[in-house]
Amino acid sequence: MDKSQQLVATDSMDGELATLNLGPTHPATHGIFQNVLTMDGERIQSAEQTCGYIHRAFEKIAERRPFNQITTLTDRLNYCSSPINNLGWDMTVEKLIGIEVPKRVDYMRVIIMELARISDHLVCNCVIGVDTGALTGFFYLFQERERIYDMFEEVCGARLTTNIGRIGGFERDFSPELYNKLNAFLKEFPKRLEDFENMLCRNRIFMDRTIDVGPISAERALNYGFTGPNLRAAGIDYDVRVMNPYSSYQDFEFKVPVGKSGDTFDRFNVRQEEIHQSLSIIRQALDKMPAGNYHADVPEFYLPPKQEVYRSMEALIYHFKIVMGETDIPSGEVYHAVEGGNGELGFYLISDGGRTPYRLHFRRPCFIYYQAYPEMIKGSMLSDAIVTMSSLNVIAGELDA
Amino acid sequence: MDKEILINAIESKFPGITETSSEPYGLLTLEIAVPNLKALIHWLKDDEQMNFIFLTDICGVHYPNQGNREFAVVYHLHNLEANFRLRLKTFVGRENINVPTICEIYSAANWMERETFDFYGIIFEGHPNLKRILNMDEMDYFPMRKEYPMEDATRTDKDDRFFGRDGNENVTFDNKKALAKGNNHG
Amino acid sequence: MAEIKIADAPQGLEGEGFFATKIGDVIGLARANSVWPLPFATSCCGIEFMGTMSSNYDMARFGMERLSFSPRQADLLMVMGTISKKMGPILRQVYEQMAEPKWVIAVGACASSGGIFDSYSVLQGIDKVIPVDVYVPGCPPRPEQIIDGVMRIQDLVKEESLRRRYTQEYKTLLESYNIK
Amino acid sequence: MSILLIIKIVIILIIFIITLVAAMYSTYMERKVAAGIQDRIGPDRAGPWGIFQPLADGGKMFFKEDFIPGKSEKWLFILAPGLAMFTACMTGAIIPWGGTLTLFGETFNLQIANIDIGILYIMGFVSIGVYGIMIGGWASNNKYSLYGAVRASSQMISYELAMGLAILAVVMTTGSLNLGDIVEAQKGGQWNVFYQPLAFLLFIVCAFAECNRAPFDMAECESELIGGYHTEYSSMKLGFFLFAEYINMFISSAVISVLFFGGYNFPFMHDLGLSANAITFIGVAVFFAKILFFIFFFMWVRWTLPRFRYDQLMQLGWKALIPLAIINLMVTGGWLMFKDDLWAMISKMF
Amino acid sequence: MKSLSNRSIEVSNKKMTFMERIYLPAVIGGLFITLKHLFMKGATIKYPEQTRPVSDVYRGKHVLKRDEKGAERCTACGLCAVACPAEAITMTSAERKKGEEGLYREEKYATVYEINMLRCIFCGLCEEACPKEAIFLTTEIMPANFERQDFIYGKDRLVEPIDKRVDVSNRQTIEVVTQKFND
Repeated sequence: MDKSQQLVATDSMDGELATLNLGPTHPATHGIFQNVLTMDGERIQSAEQTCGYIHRAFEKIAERRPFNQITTLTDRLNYCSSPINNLGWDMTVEKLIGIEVPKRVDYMRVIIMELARISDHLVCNCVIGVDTGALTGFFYLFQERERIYDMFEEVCGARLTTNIGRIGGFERDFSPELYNKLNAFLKEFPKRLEDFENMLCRNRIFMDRTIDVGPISAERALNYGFTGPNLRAAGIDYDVRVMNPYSSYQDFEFKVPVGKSGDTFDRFNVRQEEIHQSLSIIRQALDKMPAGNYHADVPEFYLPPKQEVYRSMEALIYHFKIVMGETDIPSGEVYHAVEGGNGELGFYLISDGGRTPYRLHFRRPCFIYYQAYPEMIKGSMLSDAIVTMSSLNVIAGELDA
Repeated sequence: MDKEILINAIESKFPGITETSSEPYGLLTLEIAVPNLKALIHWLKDDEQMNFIFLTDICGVHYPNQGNREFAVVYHLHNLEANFRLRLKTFVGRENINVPTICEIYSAANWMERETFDFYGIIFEGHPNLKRILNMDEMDYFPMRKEYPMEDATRTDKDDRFFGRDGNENVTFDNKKALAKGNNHG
Repeated sequence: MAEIKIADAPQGLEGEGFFATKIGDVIGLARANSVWPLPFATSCCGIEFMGTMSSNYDMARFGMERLSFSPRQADLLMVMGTISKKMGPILRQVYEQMAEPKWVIAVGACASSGGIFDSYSVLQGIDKVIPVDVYVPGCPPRPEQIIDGVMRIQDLVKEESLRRRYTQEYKTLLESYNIK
Repeated sequence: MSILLIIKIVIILIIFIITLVAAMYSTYMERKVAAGIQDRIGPDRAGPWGIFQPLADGGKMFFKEDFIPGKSEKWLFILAPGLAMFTACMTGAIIPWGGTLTLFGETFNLQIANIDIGILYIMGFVSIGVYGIMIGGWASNNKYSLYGAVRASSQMISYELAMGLAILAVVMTTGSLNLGDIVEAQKGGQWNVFYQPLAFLLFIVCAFAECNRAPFDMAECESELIGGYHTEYSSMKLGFFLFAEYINMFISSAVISVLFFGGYNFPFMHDLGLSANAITFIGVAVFFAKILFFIFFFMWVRWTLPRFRYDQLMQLGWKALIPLAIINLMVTGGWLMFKDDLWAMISKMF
Repeated sequence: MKSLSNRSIEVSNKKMTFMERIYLPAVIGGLFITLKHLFMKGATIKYPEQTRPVSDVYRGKHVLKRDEKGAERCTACGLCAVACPAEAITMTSAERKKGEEGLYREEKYATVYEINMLRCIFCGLCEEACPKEAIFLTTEIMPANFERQDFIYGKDRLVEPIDKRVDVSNRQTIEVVTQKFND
């Protein structure tokens, strides 16, 4: 920063500051955040944020929907990595009810969640590339993202808003086709990723654009409630997967990448390394995939197999009860956190035993850390502000709930 | 750190502060009266032993039939090094709906408190910028309170006959249930 | 939105005449192949839009790779994602800023009708604030569906008379939305 | 005399049309190159392989509502795109497009105006070129436009210096400011790029900056400034701005070819035993091939590199390019001054 | 702060070597990568001329199935409507009359069955909720359209044509398919 300050007058000529309205329809704000910047030439003096432009009242809707329908809501929280939200929600309900899922389900979930994490980080890093002006990397990596979509589609039938999990396990087992796709992906994706890295990571233009841009110290980041890659970029290796392992994450060997100073370059690199770590986790999960059922044996909560519904009366009654949401849910309150694409995604669920949650609060990492943005961009240039925003990976659905 | 040490430390530092304590699903939950809340959280963060440096979450809950304990504010704190989570709860009534802000302690609390205010109208005293965050400034009610409907009145493509939508959710469900039950023998 | 389908002006002396009609056809064809979109991408559908732009689907084939984030230069407003009531006025403002001729496509359930978000804060379909030409169902739609929607727009553009923007019907349509 | 006049007018018209068509199809080429680099297809639905795409864009733009923002400076707003287009087209006048042609007994150059200070003329018009952008950005009364305009003007001014100094080295080796002479001096594969590689590198970097092309597209960089200086422009005014950009690129490629790659010269051109006119025609074709390559290079770079930041761009211009250009100039000067002595010394030593 | 996970690695190297400082090697490297891609085969699928294969379980447009004899399977139980998070399904039921056995499989049937496709989020919960093998999602994608009311799909567009049956066996479990085979 000090270097560039030599070139730009630090005090404005006549004390006149401009107000610049960044967003909500600015290309870099993805149409949903507004930042009113006070500018001194190209330098940002202060920023004021407005959000809520796509507030959709998730929490209110969740109070009126039975547990299984809430999965469709969680899809749309962080839509870059919907499966993590879906499965996180399912695990929360399982925790509330006290369902033990088979090891196989855990491993299947790990594979799906890590794929989702890769797709999330891909979007973020591609967008950093796009916002620094290197569009081509976006096109290379989005082809790989399509393959992840194909795999999701193979499991659940949809690409983005997956609705992938069920309380107690999966809707169906992994198909052989999926394993083919997964193996092909594991083989070819690293090469593409390498292309992308070679184009950007050590290119001085890119490094100049990102190093010391939008930094945040570890202490401030913690105080601001940062989690996930953004916190790790600041040097703190907090990862829910390690600290409070869920879904058998304790069975896997992986490293937690950290950065030095929490700037854009660190965030980029941490995400990039996490992609590699996720790949390694997927490989391990594939190697160690245990035999067993793809869902827990909980007839009160997991829909009976269709062939029985069509025939047997008992199964039909269960089926009706589950779909109508008439099964007994224990009352109580539970907090469950998973490591989402952007950090600790928490579900705070209060149940009063009814068919819908009494209160469901989502701890949305984006919402919490985005408030640090004005502090991070103060004194930097307009271009920095944009790169910082994309490297924070603020997902609108998660921000505004 | 474990549960006993924590409770004892709190007891010795702030005697009688804990109204109730429980541990639903392995997460220690303490109920604290409003006046003591801020001092306690401050101490929990700054004390080297306690070291709750991370504020995970703040949210509100509405219990319409609880008189002067109608609204709850729930705090989730996290001691990262010991990996210990703590839930604090405090209750306020509709008349005296003030809770002290903890913005100075955790910067993260700023927006979380604004969100809680936006949803429930809980006033965080001393908050630097307590205004709506997600909803429009013009909104004249607090939408997450249980008495307000979820739906938007402007939806036109829904046939109310099928959903029994007179602002009463239960009718919907009963209608459908009746519809479904009649064919159970199928 | 019944007003969208407007018959061509009657041909004859006062009408567009033979020559003008031919020009109209050619320009319609040109317009159809050069629809510059303004992506108003707020949520999930925006990611699928990125997918549509990307190599596997390549929206550039339709002459659409130049995204114009400036409303002045855009021909097609693609509304992708939930539009809340807070966002509604902004969407409308963007629409008003666009230069004629302009078309609107509502991509996905949220933009078209609110989708699952039947809640106090969400606009139940953007056609409450701006006129919509084409709706694309899906939540989010596959890139194929988005392309399909774009091709419907192209059909519309090709057929549209050059004078449509001056017709009474069009003015009535805009007036019904209180625009201008 | 009248034949010469007619032929000049014909040449002017041909060059004007070629420039426009080249600019038009540069947009097409840009799309196709980008698509190729990005594993895509690019426009393919407007005519076979999408070749009517530029026509479609143009046709659309002509019939788009011409919007003038309410609070803008109306006349300047209208003037700006015209100025940008005008200056862009004017530069083509002194490019030697080919050698001499003998028709109807008259011999003439394939150049509109062979002026002795051709290089200064180019520099002059390039400097005026920024006025279009600046005026347009300022007149729009939009902050983003203004940022774009300010960035563009300071960038142009900074990079002109390095560009001028880089050209100076070439001028010193050739000893002429006349573009025709510079091309003639590079006959027989004696291309300047071999003698002045550093000057070439500096020049091409500056050319990118002068054309507002990535990685120096500060003035419009859409992820930051939406459209930069042309944010408020619609219809054919926008078309003029975009057109001017591509014409600039075309002319820059031509200038690069002229200054460093021998213009219409090609190796062994006089050993083939062809008639003078035939050589001229081949020369023109070769020249266009060179231009085409550089246009491609412009695009290739654009779709590969990230963009500089405004202050880094300035830093590069003032702290790296200008010193390098001066060093290059001094070394060139020293070499020209003492090369005879040096040769003498070397030959004495052995 | 001490390490929380004991397995962290630092991944940020901000020191530039001389070669990295002079821009050119990285620039040329990047140019070669993009050039390589210029000569690679593209990834584009030319929709609508070509279509990309979708998975067997893709959740697209709905279909109301008929049974083997051509009678509508739907019994208007309303479970799909209850299960729909978007409340996009509406139906009215009626008792089957004598002589209509060939038309409707169960004693009750839906006289009106409408799905608002603009509301629908294609989550597949209706398919999952159906106890009668009546409603399925298909791999056919939903087309775009001009008018809002065109998206209310009634029975005319949902029920499979009797001469053009829709095969959904790929989205059913093997058990269901074999069961039917044994019938």
